[in-house]
Amino acid sequence: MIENVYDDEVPNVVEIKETIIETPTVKTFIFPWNITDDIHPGQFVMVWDLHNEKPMTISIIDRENNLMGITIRKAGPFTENMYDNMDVGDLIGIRGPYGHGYELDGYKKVLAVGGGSGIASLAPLTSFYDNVELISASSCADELVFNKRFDSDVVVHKCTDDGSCGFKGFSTQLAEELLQTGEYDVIVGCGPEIMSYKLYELSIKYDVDCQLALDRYMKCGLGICGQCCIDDTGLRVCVEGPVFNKNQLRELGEFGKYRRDASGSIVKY
Amino acid sequence: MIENVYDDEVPNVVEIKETIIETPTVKTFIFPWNITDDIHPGQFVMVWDLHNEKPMTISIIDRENNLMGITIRKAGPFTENMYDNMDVGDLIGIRGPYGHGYELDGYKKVLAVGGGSGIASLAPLTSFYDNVELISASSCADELVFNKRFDSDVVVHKCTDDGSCGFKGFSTQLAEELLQTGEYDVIVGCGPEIMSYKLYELSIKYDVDCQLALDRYMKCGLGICGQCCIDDTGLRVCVEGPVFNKNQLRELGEFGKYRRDASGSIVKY
Amino acid sequence: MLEQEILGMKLSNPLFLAAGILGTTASSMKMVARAGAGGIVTKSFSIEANDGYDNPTIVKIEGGVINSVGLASPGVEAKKEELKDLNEIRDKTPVIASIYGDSEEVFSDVANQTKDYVDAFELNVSCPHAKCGFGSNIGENPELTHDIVSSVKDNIKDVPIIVKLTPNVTDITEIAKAAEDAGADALTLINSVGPGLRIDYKTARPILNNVFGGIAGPMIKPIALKCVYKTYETVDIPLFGVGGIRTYKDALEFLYAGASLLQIGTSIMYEGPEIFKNITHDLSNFLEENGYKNVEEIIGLSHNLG
Amino acid sequence: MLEQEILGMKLSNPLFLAAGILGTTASSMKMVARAGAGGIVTKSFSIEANDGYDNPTIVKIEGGVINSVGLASPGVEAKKEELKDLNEIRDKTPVIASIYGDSEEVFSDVANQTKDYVDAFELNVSCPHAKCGFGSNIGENPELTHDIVSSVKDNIKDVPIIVKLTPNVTDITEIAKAAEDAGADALTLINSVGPGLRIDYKTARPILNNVFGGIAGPMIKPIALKCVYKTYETVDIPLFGVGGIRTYKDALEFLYAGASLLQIGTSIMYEGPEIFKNITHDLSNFLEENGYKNVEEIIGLSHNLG
Repeated sequence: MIENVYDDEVPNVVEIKETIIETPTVKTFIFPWNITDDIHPGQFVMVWDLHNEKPMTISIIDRENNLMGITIRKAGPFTENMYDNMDVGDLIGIRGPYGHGYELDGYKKVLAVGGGSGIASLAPLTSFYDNVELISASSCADELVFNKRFDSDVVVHKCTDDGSCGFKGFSTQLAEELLQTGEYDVIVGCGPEIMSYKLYELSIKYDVDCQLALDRYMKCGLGICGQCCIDDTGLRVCVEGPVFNKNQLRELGEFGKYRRDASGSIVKY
Repeated sequence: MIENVYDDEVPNVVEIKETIIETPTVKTFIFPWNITDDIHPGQFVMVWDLHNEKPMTISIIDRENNLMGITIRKAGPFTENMYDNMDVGDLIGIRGPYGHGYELDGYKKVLAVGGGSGIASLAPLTSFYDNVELISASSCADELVFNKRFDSDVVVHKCTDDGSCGFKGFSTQLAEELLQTGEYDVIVGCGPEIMSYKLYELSIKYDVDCQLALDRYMKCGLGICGQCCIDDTGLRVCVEGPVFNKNQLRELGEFGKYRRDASGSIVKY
Repeated sequence: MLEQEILGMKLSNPLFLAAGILGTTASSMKMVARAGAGGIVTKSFSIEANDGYDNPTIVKIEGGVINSVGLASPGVEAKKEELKDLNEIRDKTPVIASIYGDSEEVFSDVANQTKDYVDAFELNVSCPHAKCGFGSNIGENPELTHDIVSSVKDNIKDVPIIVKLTPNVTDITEIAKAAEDAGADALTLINSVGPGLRIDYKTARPILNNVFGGIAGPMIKPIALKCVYKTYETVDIPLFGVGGIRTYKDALEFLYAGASLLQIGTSIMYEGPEIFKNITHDLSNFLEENGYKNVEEIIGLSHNLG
Repeated sequence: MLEQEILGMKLSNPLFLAAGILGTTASSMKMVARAGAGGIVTKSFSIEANDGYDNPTIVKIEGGVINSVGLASPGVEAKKEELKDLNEIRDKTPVIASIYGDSEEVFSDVANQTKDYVDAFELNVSCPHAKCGFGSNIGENPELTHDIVSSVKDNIKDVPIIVKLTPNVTDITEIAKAAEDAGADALTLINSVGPGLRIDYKTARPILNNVFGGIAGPMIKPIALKCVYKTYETVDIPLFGVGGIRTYKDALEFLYAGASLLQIGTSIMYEGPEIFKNITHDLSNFLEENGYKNVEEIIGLSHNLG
């Protein structure tokens, strides 16, 4: 039983303190937030632009300065408006964090694979764990996110479809090469579901653990609207997820195959 | 600001564990209660007999056994029903404790004057403070309350109107005799308002401090219905009282003169 | 910053004591005035003295209270004395008399007997725990509401008439419009909600002696805000917002929704009478920090956003 | 201890999943069945797929949530597939389909297309955030309610029809009676309250995209209990009680007030789906400790006290 039955949890409207244009389609927003001990990489917040509201993974958890960040990719009217029109001094409403993040205690070496803006979900891991190596993948050099963010002691394998920066090819190809070394005992990932599903398959093939962040249409973020429930187990992406472990993924029949839209109708990948 | 805005505070229905016939008109009821550190002599509870509800001063605060007691005098249908019909195993609803009790820290010697069942309010003082002497007064020996309750190390001056037990005369006469010794630096009391007002006058005459428990018609016990507000300051008997100190009493123009009934109409003493 | 002049009342701040909370005696209302209230609404009274229901009449529940005091009040004769005693505070703290009745005549009679001692009347046509014929029996019905308000307006020329409405109707704006059409000078939104019911889980016995009771306190705020917002778009007269105001943030929500004035009741249970000074202080600070010159600038602001 | 047979459903316990919570997909409903629900009510659906309103649609507030999902749902074709997928649980966990529409024809059409896959229908004539013509536009009106229920009863002979009512009317018993007279086999009380409004205190902007939203959760319990208690004294058909049930004590209050069956929704937010097992466990213990042989003994008990 939880204690805060009666807490008000309407969006907390905050002023954007800093923005970073990461790529021509990706932008980071940083805002003040009380970073409590229970905020963990892989969790998300509901972001209200004072009109619409969408779930966004947390990309910056800055305990020292009490700042939080989100990193969005232009993918529709909401994110296009945020990219094009929202800047320092503008107000956004944040509620959360919600959901269940990555749990990497006890692993020897973690391979974290971020496809495009999926790296946003993984980046905070590097300040919570010291055994994480990243793959940051995108279509081309211009679209690589967080190029300048990581300390020199963080291992980042860059990867582009066209080879314009780092490994040439898909992130999953690079991941497989690295897994073949046998150094990693868990693979975590966030990105397009086709990538995530391939990572899941790799985790089976190379017999390593696996934790993947999934993305589903969300309304409440509170575990009750049912919009983000995943077949076949009915697990809620907003509560039991967004990061699922290998045992859970094995039961998710819809993973890699389909999702549901705002009405709850099935949309195939 | 208080924390428990959202607490449910409906009556807690408890089973009467023990009853004591104190006198032909006075009876004590003992029931299980979580005795927390904030429960203090002089406070009251709202007692629900599953039909009506009345404020009753707490007469037993038993931390060791987690028991609470109330002591009622037959004075109307509610108390008559409790006296005649309620016994061990019956259920009553309790909410509270409410109000502000006696504060006796820092005094050298306390004279506590209880008229009739008013001693109920004072009796718990003897387990909270070791500098309290009691006057227990009633019309006659049969009506003296708590005759067997107090340890031998508690000084109890008995007093009856007809002299059938102890001092013969009014409690206020005995109180004045004792005050004349100059041993006491505060007088506290609970009983008929005519007695209380006389004690207040004595406290002025003998220049000692004074804390008196007043009784007014109550509905909520929560400080909002306004039924127990006292002229001229509008202090709430259920929150700032029922025990008022000398500075407060000085401002209570209605003290000793009148009270208000269930409608809020003035009833003169 | 918080000053307004509304219905001829010069107000230092918009926070009135709500009807039904404290407000029986002059001394309790003076105490609230000293605590910083901008104005006072008395507890409702009528011609005759009324003991109300037996206890339990008010019990604290999750998020507020449930209450069936049943319009306990001294009759108009006794109340007149209390009102006279309030004259000394009225220049700084206007006093509104909340009155109730079961007919046009009773409302007008009570108003006539007390009109020299008050700055306005608030007609309680919305008490959810009044006996049959009183309270929400009137305010649930647009025609009855119209008739009562018209009649009082005809009889009382020089004192503003405010009508307090119940939220427990299918469409509050219909009643609001009826009251405005009948000449109401302002509306108070909302009286308590429900009514509601609580039952003891051990004995199956309803806790209130009257079984049902109106719900008040923080939990009714979203309902009150809805009523204010919708009514603001329906009528042109000023609105008092009441229902669960406990902090300056709550006050802001009501002002944005369209309330010009506010009333505070149940939250005195949590915060004490000093709630008036606290909210006044916090509200002034907020307005200043956000570059507003007067509270009037934010009244109804939610209706004018893109 | 908790078994009942009502409307032809053999129930292991009286705790149903309420409409609108989870209930979109078969897998989410199976998950709730595994968590111990005695029965399932699906999220409401109609003929066509409906995206509902834009976010924010559900926000947690003090004492519950405010919600204007707007009847988001896949159309009946897609829903039929989800319902078929539930067949495997129906022997142990009956499934009630919540359906909505804006006409007698739509209700009957949706019911006809799905009646082979459900144990009962719950007609949602009470959603407070439906678009015009749907939801509480019907349930606020006794004649409309009567017409819809009669028509569905005429068309659907062999599946029980439950009607879910809105509390946001002047007198819910009037609507309840209309539904009973039209042939309803049971009633569900209550749909969400208000609707309510919350406004951001910094920007003056209503938080919900649809401005208003129904209030659900623990704070509406006293209102729901009042509706159940009053309706129990008005009609003879079984009642589902819903509104703020979070513990076995809440469940007891509803049973005492007269609900034969219960629904749980918002409290899953606080307690998780395991709330069904927890309440079932605590309720059984309470009944046993207090010498009851079956839950039926306490249904309506508050009405039979001295």
